Amino acid sequence: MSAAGTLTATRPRSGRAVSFLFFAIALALIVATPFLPNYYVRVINSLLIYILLGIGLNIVIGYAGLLDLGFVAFYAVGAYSYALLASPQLDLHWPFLLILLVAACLGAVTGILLGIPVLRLRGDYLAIVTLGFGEIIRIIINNMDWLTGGPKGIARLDKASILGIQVARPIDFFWLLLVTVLVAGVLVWRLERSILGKAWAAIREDQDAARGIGINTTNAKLAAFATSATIGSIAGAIFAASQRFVSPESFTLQESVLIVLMIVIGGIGNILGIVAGAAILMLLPEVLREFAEWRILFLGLLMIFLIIVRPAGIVPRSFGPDKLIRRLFGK
Amino acid sequence: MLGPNGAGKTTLLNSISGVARASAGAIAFEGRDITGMRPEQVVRLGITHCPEGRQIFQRLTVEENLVAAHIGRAGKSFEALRAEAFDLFPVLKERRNSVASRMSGGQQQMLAIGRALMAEPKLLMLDEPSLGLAPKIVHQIFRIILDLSRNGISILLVEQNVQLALECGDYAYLLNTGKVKLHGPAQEMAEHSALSEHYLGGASEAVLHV
Amino acid sequence: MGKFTATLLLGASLFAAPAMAEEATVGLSAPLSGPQAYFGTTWHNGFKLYVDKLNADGGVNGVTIAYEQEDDKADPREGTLVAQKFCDNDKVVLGLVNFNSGVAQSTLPIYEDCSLPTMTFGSNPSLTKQGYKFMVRPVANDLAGALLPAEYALGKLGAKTALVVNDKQVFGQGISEIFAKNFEAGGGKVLDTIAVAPTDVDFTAVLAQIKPKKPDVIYLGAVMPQLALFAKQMHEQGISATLIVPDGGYTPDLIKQAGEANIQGTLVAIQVPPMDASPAIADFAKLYKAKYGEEAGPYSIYGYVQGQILEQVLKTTKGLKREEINAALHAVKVKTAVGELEFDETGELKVAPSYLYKVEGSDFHLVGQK
Amino acid sequence: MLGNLIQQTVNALTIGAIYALIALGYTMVYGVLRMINFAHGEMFMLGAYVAFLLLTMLIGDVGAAGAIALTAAFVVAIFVVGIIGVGIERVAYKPLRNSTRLAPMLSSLGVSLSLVTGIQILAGPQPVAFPSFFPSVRYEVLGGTVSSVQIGILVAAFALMFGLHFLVNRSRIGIIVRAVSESRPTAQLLGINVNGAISMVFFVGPLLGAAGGILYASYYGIMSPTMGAVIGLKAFTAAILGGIGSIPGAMLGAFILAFVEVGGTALLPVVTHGVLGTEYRDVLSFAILILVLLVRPAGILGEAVSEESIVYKREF
Amino acid sequence: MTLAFDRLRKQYGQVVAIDDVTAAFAPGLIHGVIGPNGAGKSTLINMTAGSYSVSSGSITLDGKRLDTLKKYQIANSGVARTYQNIRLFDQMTVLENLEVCFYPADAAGTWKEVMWPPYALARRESRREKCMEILRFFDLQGYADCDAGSLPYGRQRMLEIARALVPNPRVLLLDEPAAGLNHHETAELTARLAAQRLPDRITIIVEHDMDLVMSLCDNIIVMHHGKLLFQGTPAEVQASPDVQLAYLGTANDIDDIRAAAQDRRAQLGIRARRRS
Repeated sequence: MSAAGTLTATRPRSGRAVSFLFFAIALALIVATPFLPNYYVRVINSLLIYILLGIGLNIVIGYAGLLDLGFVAFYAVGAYSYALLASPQLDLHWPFLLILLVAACLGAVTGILLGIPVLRLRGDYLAIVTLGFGEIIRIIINNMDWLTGGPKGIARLDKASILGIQVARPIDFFWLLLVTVLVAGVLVWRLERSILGKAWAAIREDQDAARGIGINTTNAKLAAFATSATIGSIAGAIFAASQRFVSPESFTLQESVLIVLMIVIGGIGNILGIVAGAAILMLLPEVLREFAEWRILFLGLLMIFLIIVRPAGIVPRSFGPDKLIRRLFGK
Repeated sequence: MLGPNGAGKTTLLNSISGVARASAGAIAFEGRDITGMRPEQVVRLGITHCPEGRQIFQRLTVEENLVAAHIGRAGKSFEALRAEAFDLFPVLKERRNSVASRMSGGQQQMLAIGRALMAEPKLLMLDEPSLGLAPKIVHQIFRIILDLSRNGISILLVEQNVQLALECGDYAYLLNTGKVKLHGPAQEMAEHSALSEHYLGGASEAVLHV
Repeated sequence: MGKFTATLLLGASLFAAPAMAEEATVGLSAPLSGPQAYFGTTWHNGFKLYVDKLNADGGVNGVTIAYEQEDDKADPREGTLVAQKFCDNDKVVLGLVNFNSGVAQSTLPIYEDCSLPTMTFGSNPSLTKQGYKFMVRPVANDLAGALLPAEYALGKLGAKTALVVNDKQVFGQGISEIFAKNFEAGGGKVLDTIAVAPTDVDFTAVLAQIKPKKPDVIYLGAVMPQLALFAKQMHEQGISATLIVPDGGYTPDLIKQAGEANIQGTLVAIQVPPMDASPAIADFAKLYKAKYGEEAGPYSIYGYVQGQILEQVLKTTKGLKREEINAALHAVKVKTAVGELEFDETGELKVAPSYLYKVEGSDFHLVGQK
Repeated sequence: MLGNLIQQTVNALTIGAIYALIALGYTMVYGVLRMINFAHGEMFMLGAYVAFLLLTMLIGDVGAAGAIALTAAFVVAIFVVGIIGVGIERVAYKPLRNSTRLAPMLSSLGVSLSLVTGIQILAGPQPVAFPSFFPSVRYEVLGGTVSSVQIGILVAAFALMFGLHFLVNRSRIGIIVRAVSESRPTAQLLGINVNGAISMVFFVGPLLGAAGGILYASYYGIMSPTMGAVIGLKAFTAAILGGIGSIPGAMLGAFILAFVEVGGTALLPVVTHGVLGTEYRDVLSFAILILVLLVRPAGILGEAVSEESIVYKREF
Repeated sequence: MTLAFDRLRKQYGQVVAIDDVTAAFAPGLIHGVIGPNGAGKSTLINMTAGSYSVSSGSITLDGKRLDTLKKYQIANSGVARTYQNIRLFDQMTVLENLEVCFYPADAAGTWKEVMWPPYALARRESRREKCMEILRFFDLQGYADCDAGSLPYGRQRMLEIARALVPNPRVLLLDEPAAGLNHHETAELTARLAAQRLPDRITIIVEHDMDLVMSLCDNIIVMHHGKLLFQGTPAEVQASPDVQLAYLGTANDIDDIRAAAQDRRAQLGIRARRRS
């Protein structure tokens, strides 16, 4: 606890340099992406999807302090929403935006349904039960062949189009994802600063004391589960539309663990941290592609190293977007 | 050592036993500087801390609690020390194989003291041994403390039960808000009016001379 | 570290040596790490073996062949990234891709979008039914792979009843469904279909369910090491039905891991001819061992055959543009180590060879072919 | 019918015994450090690989290893893995002992990833055949088939569990470990070597896990670098089901899970008239886990700690 | 219209922590609860606030049962508390610790806050203003942006009381507010609590610091072994022989021990003298 406390005191000068660097890299990437070969665009898209997932999961883990290892279930709900509503599977071909809406609602509903039974549990027990839910959803998808195609998955998904504009090339998805990530990021950040966000923080810090000041912790936690699931589900729908093929293989436990790792390595409870964590865990393996298995070994060792050196993450919780903005433009 | 809750008594004991670290100053025992020593080193020197709230290992049996405190010690054999403890607290012998959590508060306190004795202390620090016990039991515990002292163990007693503490003790310190407010021979302290004020807020001196 | 240096040197050599003659680059994608790495690498090795030989002889009509090998980890997401990488690289004119049908499902649309012709290895029948114009499959699909064993069981073994077990994966489930269909079409009776989890190692509970049903044959649609585990436990639980497994079992590991005594009589269906089937294949086996220091993997011969197809394509193509290569690929008719191959309009082999082996002692013996 | 019942019971006992050996490691580490050691499944895997390596060095041809060589390799290997476990604790977890609760857990994920990949690089990713301790002899018991290997595994696993029971409940080391797990500060106050006790736990846990790994590899005849992942998750589930931190709980949880799995395979298709096949077995296991936790939030034998009696500050 | 305990009882297994306590607390007064350690004072507070369940008997506020409500509902019925071991939200700022108390009132407007920045700004401003006012009252305004966990101990105590006052509670339960405070801080606390005495507020203080209790409280309850031993004004309490006994033990006990102690001194040859 004290380790996290000392990290809050970032020295302003280096902080400013870091802020500029961070901002410059992000801006350069955004500007340069349209001119990059499609392969790089796809890598960046995949990065953006993970950032979106991280933003969603962070609400539950980082803000409300509940360890959820079954997040991938919501991702799957979104992906299969698109796959079922825009493919020859059920011969439905709904418009993309409508499906996005349906996926968001379905995500929220599953979030609440899964949340209700598990919220009495704490810490490790919550972790294993959410993990169990994630696995249950994956197994059910894998076995309901008549609906989901089972292990074969669903292929030949429709090309997405938004208000008549087709979204099919990697670069189209880049813009779609960029906008989604920015909108989700801003909304979630505002949510964190709202009164509900404060209540989440109180629950995370001391659940009993939070009840003592009149917070209905069950409702607040359900709200966290629902928002987090909504974002996960939206990410899933976009993923399905860009991949144009879904199968249960994409929604394994490892995927959930990867997202948790991203959040923790980057800086728990902080949107900027998620970006940093995603960048390390997604880009590094791509850069080191040549080294086949050695890259995974390296990643494992790097993980241990980073956690020991910075147990509270690369970007401290206190260095949020508001601070970034203040450092960049402020006094 | 007397004083209200939060006066810093437990912190002081913790600094002596090495669980907490003193920010400044020095602690000496038998002429030796023990400041900053690790708890196991302090125990080896002959200082044992019997913590507030007893803190016995609830899931261990009586005998196991005693064993846990003896492991790794030089000196007398476990059997000999155990026999001494059982002499002092016959009830422990009766219940040696029962799980500690099943025992009453008084028995647990006896176990806590018995456990502390396994390290053959020269100085025994007792933190509020009367906490939450019925007067009769408290009485019993204090007689045992006196017996221990008679056997040559120095006792540092932290206590809220002022009257008993002063009757038993030879020298007393009154701590409040982290500072020694008063100190002196126990009997002189008992007559000091400031002391009664600390406990009953301006009560008459007569209170202490029932 | 050695690998790192090698990469640096490779990079340097690419800069140092300007392309003298024409060069055609082939993109290779398969699982090179993880549990399926063995299949991916040995398959690619077969291809490299032939291509290196071609290059050493001065290429095909002056065109040398380069290859770029990437790891798709048997993961659809990695597969799409690799696919895009090949698409972006204008030098790549042909893909030799995707061992797994699941990965191929998500990469084929990408190859289609950038008009990159591929020789796809995924054997799920549905791949060729989606109208892709830039793919061919130089290997028998599961329809063929599961027909021969069904006929053999009904005809040669005189089996009346079968029990089908699958691992609920794309390949295992698909091929076992086809077996069941063929078996019933031939007059047999499928007693039950049981699914196991792809991560299962203990089949004793399932086998205890199967035992009282007393099937004549058991068809197991799964991959290694489950095939070996199942065979071993089946024998230990005292079930005497004949076990039939698909191509994943055509490896010495099957016999080693199951234990020789536990696997006798097991039938393995695969598209690969025996290594002594023809002088050409025996030749290949010798070359492979000489180059890589180990026996050829189960699919190495197909890598080799794909090299032969490529040679023919380069001989007949009008140019090295992707479209031109694609046209030549679809029109190819070539005599290879496994016989004469040509593709129909969907990219499927017109005649797909398939073989059936029986485990006898510590070896596989050919008992049927089609 | 009876034969089938006996058969399935023996099958479940065998699986349960292996689960239990691994679950014990999770539960012991949790009991002392309140930490989930995700790398524990890899101790299981390392056990098999170290034993294999020893056999290779000992007699060259592993396939021909006899019972004596195997037993020797078994004993040495589990001790080696125990020492590896202690080393890992020192390097990857000890620096994080006063950090957030999530940190050592994720560090253990890193350890797990590194170990699996390390073995994949060193020994190759594909499964390898592992020799059997004794020739597989089948006995027919009232219509059920029981193999000598199953009996061997049961005997070995129960011997180890009995050994652990003795170590924890009868030995002085056990008393120290239990004292430390109940209250680290008090143990420190009494002069108990807390680091030593923690090392002990990280020695015994991996040792049992490794033993489970060797028995498993020998029972199924193969080992692979990823064998720890699936079985580790199951054993962890078992430990939670029984009440993590409780040693009898881990064993009970392991056997319950094994019986649920076997029972699920046998009964699911029958009970649901074929609507849900054996493929839903894991759904059943998790559903039972969730139901148990809803009734007993700390597992079957776990001590339910009321929130009011312990101040729960932030967990990460 | 009061807070009332009716034959309240709390039992853990065999141990009876609170035994048939009946009492009523009138608004406008400050009530002190004193007694030796382990007498059940904190248990009373914890039961009132809903942290502990009630074994039997009832707690009512203005005729409404509290003990059947959930903890957060009790808080929202106007009961605020502090804890014996300070329980702040350590990694939230001082201001946020107070702001979050508006959650029960403002939760419904969360989405409007997220979607409509001007509304959020207005709400935040109004919350901050109210909180700053309370902070100023406790002289904590300078710490507003510090993490609560980083404050000195004495300030944390004050902050916890400040947090309890944010919803303007009907019932204020203070569990040893002066524990660990120095003399100066205790005096400061006494003054602040005296200023928070409102006509319709019921304040209950569990405390060991007799100066504070005797000077601040209008009515004092003395607990002993889970039972209500005595109730009265500070003067009455100080004069009560029962209370003196509870705190200081009976004459007989003491005599016994005294004899043993003298026996020991005699044996060891110690005279009560000043040590060098």
